[in-house]
Amino acid sequence: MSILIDKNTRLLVQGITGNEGLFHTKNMIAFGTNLVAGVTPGKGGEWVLEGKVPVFDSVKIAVNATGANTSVIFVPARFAADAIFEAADADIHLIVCITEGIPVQDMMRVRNYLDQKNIRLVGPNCPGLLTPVESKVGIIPGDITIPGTIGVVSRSGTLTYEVLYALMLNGMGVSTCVGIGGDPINGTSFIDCLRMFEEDPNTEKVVLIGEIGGTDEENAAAFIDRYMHKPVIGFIAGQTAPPGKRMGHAGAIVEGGSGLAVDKIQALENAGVKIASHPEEIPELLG
Amino acid sequence: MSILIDKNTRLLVQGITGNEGLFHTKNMIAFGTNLVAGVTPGKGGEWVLEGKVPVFDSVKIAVNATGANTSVIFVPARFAADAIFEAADADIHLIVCITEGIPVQDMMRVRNYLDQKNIRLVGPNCPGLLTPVESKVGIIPGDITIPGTIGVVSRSGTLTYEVLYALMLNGMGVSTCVGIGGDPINGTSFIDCLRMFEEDPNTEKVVLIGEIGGTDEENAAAFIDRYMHKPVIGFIAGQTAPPGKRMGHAGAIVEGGSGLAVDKIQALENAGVKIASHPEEIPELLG
Amino acid sequence: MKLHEYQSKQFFARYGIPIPRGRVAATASEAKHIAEELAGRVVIKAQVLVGGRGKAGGILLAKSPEEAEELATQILAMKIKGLPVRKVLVDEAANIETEIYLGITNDRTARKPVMMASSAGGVDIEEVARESPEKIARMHIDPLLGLRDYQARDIATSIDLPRDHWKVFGQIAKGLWKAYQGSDATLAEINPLVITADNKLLAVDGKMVLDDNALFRHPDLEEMRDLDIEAPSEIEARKYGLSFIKLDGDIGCMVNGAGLAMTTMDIIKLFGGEPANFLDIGGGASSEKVAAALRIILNDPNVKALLFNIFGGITRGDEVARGILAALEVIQTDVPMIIRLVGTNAEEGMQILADAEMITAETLADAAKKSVAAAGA
Amino acid sequence: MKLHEYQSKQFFARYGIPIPRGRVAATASEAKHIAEELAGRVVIKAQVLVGGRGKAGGILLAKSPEEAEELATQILAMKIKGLPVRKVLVDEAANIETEIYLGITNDRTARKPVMMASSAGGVDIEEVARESPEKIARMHIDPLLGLRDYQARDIATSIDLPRDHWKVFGQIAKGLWKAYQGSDATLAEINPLVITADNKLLAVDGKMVLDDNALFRHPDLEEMRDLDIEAPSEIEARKYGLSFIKLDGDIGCMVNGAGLAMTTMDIIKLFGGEPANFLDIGGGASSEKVAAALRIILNDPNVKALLFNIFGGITRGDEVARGILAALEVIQTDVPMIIRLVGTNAEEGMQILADAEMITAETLADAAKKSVAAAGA
Repeated sequence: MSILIDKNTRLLVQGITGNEGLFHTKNMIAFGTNLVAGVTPGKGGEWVLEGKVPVFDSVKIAVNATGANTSVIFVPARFAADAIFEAADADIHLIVCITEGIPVQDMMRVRNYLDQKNIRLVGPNCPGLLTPVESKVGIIPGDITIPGTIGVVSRSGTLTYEVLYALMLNGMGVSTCVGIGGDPINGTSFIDCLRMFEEDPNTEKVVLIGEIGGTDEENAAAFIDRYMHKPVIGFIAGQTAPPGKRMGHAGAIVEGGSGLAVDKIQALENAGVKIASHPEEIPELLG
Repeated sequence: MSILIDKNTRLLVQGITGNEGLFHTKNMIAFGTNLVAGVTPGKGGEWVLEGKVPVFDSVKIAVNATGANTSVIFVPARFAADAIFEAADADIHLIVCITEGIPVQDMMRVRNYLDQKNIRLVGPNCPGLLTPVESKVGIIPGDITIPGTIGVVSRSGTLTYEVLYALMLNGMGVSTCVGIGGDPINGTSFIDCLRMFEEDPNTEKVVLIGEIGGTDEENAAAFIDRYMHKPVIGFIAGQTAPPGKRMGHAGAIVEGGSGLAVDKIQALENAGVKIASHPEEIPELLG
Repeated sequence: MKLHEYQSKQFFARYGIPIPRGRVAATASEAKHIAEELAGRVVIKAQVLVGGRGKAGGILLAKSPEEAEELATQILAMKIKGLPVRKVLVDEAANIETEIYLGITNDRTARKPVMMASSAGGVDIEEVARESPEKIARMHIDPLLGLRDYQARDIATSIDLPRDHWKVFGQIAKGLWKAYQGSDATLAEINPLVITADNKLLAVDGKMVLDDNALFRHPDLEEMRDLDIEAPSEIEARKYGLSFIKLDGDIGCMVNGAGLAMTTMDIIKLFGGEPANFLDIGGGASSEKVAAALRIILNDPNVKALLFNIFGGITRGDEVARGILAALEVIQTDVPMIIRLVGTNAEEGMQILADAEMITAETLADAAKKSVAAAGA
Repeated sequence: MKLHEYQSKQFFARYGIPIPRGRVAATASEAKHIAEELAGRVVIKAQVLVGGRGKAGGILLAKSPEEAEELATQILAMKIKGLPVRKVLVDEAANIETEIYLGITNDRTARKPVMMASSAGGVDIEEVARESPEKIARMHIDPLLGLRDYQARDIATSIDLPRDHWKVFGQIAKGLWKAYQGSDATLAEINPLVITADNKLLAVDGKMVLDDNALFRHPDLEEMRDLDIEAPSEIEARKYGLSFIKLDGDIGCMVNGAGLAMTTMDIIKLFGGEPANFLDIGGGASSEKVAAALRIILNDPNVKALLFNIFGGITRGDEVARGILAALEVIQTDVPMIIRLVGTNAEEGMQILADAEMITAETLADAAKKSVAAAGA
C-alpha cells in the first residue's frame, strides 16, 4: 500500500530532545509510527515521553541497540549535514531530513557522498513522508489523509497539506505522500518517486506538486512521457513570482530565464499530465 | 596468455615528452606495444619519435582521437595524482603509474576516488606490466622474458628483473609480469593479481615477490589458502632490514612490530607457498 | 547575499587572483586622491548591486585626477535601476586586448559546482548562454575533490586560450574555486578576465553571490551586506524571521509555508486580483511574528485588502488569531480582511476572531474571490 | 621527517589545540629565564627525536628557576640513545588527573587515515596496541571528506570521556586532523592529552612525522629538519639523491633498486656475512652518483669488502662502471671489490672494469659468497 515507509519502518529521531524533535516524535507515535529510538549527543541513557523512547549518544549505538532502519532529522541547519553523514555511515538506508536552511555546498558534499552508497535521502527542507494508517516520518499532520490509492509527491509543505485535505474532503485516499523538499540540492527527485509509484501495485494515480526553480518538473515530464502508465495530475506554484527572487524556499527561484512555472506546466502538459489551475481543482481532475 | 594487458591494449603515455617518458616510449614501441598517443599539456599537435606518436594537450582529447584504453604515467611526483585523476575522468580503465615519490595523502585521495569508479590503477612507484610478445606497459626490460605460463607479481623493480632473468636462463616463460609497486598506498594488491592469475587459463604457476612493510603478503596468504588452486612460489626481501627505517621504497618499513619478513614468510608457508631463500632458487622451486 | 564588485575583487585577491590597482571611494575628492595615487588613466565604476551599470552611464574613464573627481561627482549623484550609488571604485585603467568570462556556480541538476568559461567575455553571460551556448565551456567540479589542475587546463583549451597563459589561468581558476568554496558562494565570477596589451591576465570585474544559509560560517562577509538593495519592509521582515517579498499589487497576503504563499498569490491573480506581496510566516509562528507580519503588510499604502490563509499544522490557528488581534489593537486600519483558517486549532482561532469583523472563507478559492471583491470595492 | 615535541606542539597550537605555556631553550640560562616568566613549577624536557626520554632522565620537574637552570644544564649535557640533547623545552607543569592518547596515522590496509584514541594515554601506544588492543578506539577518516563532528563524538564515547569535555575534545580532534592534513603528516599524535586538576584539556606532549615526499608543499616545515637524527653518511647520501642506511656489518653494498638492495643484504647474511649498509643508487644513476655512493660506503672504516650488484634496465652497466673508475681515481682503498653486472650494457661495463682488479661474479649467490669470503680474508 505504499512506497518507502510502511509498518516495517523502524524509526530513529536525530535531535529528539529539541523542541521540534520532541513535539513531532509525540505526533509520530500518536499516528502509530514504530518509533524505536532517539539520538541526541550527550543525552544517551535518558528517556523521553515518559519512558517511551530511549535516547542514545550516536546513531551507531542506537542502530545496534534497536535495529532502527530509518532516520528522521530535526537537528539545526549548521549540524544537519553531519547528522546525515552519521546516519549514512551507520547504514541507515532511508534518511529523512526535515531541517531547513542547510548550506547548499554542504548538501552538494552530502549528495555526492550518498551517491557512492546505496542510501536514500528525502529532503532536506521537507515535511517528510506519510503512509496512512501505517507510518508517518516527519511533520505532515496525521489527520488530513485517509488510506487509498493516490500517490502524492511535492516540493512543498503546507501546500501539500492543502492538497491532502482537499483529497480527504472528496473522499479520496492516499497510498503514500512524499515531500521531497524545497531546496535546490536534495536527496530524492520527482523522478525517483514517480518510478516508485509506477511500480507500487497499490498506487493507481499520482499527484505531482511542483513549483518554480530548477528543472526537476521538466525532468519528471520527460520521465512520465516515456515510462509512466499511471495517470499523473499536476500543480505548479509560483506563476506570479517575480524573477530573481527566492520565494521562501531556497530552491524556488527563477534564474536566467530558467525555472519558470509556465515552462514546467507546458512540459508536463506535453507529457499528458493534467494541470490544475488551483489546488482545490485537483480532486476534480483525479475524478 | 595474459592478464591486464595484451594485443588489444591501446596505450597512451602521460608525460611523453619528458626524458623518461620519451626513452621508455621508444622501448615500448620497440617491444611491440600498440602505443597510440602521448599527452603533454601545452605540446598538443606535436609528434614524437620521428612522427610515430601524436602528442595531445589532454587525456580526454587523446582518448577521443585515438581510442586509447590504457595509460602509463611518467609525470613528476607532484603532478602525478592529477594525472591519475585526469586519466580516470577520461574513462581510461587501466592506469599504470611509474612515478615514484607521490605524497601518500595524495594517493589516499586517488585510491578512494578510484574505488568509487571501476578503474584499475597499477602502481605508483612500479615498473609496470609486461606480457611477452604482446605488450609492455612501463619500464621492465623487454629482453629478459620469454612467453610461457608463469605469472609474476612483485612489489619491486630490479628484483623482479632478477627473477625474470633467472626464469629465462632456466627456459621458463612468463604469462604476464605485474609490478604492483613499492608504495604504502597503491592501486593493485597481490590479491587482485592472484585472483586474475587464478582465472587466467594460460597461467599455470605464480611467483609472488614481496618485501617488508604492511600486510599485503599476509592478506595474499589468506587468499591463497582459501581460493588459489595454482601453485604459488614466494620470495620476501628485507629479512635483514632494521625496524623503523624505510628501505628505499616508501612502503618498505617495519613499524610497531608489523610488516616483518619473518611473519610474511610464515603466513605464506602456512598457506602452502614454497619460499625461496634467494631469487635464483625460484626456478628450482617452480621445477 | 550579493557582494559589490570591489568587495568581490578584494576577496579574489586574497586567493592570488590578479586585480587592477585601485580603491573604493565614497566621495568625489577621495576618488580624486586615488586617481592621483594611481597616476594615469582610471576607471570610475558605480558600486551598485544591479546589472547594466555600464549602459546606465555608471562606468566612465578619466584621464586626469580632476576628471576623476568630476566624473565621480556625477556618478555618485546617480540612481541606477532605482538604487542610489553610494560608492565608486577607482581602478587603474587596463589596456584590454581580449575579454574572457570565467565563473563558478551551482548546477542544481548535476548537484555539483560547475565552472564556466567563454572567450566571449565582457557581456551578459546569460545572453551568451541563451543565444550561443556552444561558446560556453562547462566543467563540473567534484565537491569532494575540488577543481583539479587538469580541469583548469581543459577549460583553457576549450576557450582557445593561448598556451603562454595556461599557467596563470590555472592559478586564477584555482583561486576562484577557493574563493567560491571558502565563502560558500553560489556564484563567483570574473567578467571580464582580460588579457592586457602587455600580455597579462587581469580580473577587471568580479561578482560574488553568497549562500545566505551559510553566512553563519562567515561573519566577516555578512558584515559586507548592502541593505540598499532591499525594500525597507524586506529588511524589517528579515529581523522577525519572516520571508517577505514586496510586489506591485493591492491584495496583501499572509500565509504559512512558501509553496502555499505562492499558490495564494497565484489564485488571487487567477480570480482577477493582483497580490501586493509574498509572505511566509513560517512553521509554528508566534503571535509576535504574526503581528509584525501584519504591520509590514499594512505599511504598504497600496494594500486594499488582506487575505490570511493559514493551514494549521505546526502553526496553530489560535496562535495566529491572537497575533492578528494583538496587532489590530495597535494598528488602525480600514483595510478589509479575509481569513481562512484550516487545520490545527482552526476552530479556536475562528472563535477568537469572531468579534473582529473579518470576512471568513472555507476554501482557498472562496477566500481568493472574496479578497478580489473586497479590493475592488 | 620527524618534528620535535616543541615544533609539533607549536604546529598544533596553530589549529586551536590547547598546549601548556612554555618555550624552547638552547642554554640553561635561557631555561632559567623561561622558568622565571612562567612563575611556578616547570617541566624541563629534552628535545631529541627518540622515544624513552623520560626513562633516560630527559624529563625533569623543577620547582624554581634556579632548579630549572640546574636541571637544564644536566639535560643539555646528556646523550639519549646516542643522540645529543641540543635543546630543552621548558613548559608550565600541569596538574594531571587523566592521561589520554589521541593520534592520527595512515592505515595502509584500509587506505585511509585512522584516528586512534585510548584512555590509557601517556605510555607507549604501540605497547598498548600489542598487549590490550581493545583499549584503543579506532575510527577511519574518509580522505575526501575529512574528520566529521560525529566521528569525534564517537571517539569520545569510545574512550568514556566525560561529557563535559566532548565539545573541546571535538575541537582538538578536528584541529589534529587539520594539522595532519595541512602538513601531509603520516603521524600526528598527542600523548598524553591530559585532563588537568582544574578540568581542562591540554596537549602535554606531541609528535609529528611528515611525509618526505610531500615536503615540497611545506618548505617551512622542511626547514625544521633536525639532522642530528641521521648518520652524517645518510645526510651526505640524501644530497646526491641516494637512498642509504648505515648498518653494523662489514660488507658494503651498492645496488640499483630498493628491493634488490634488500635482497643483496639478505643473501650476504644467508651466506654468513653481515651487510654494512643498504644502498639504492636508483634508476638510471649517473657516474657522479655512483662515485658519491662509493665514497660514502668506503668512508665506513668497518667495511672489509664491497659488493656491486647492478641489474641494468634504465641503469646502464657502462655508466656504472665509469662511475666506479672515476671514484677509484680519487679514493685510495684496499677493500676488495666484487662486481656483478647484468642487463643493459653489462658487457661494456665489464670491459671498462677489466683493468680494475675486481672480483667478478655471474650470479647473485656467487657474488654474495665471494663477498663473504673476501671480507673474512
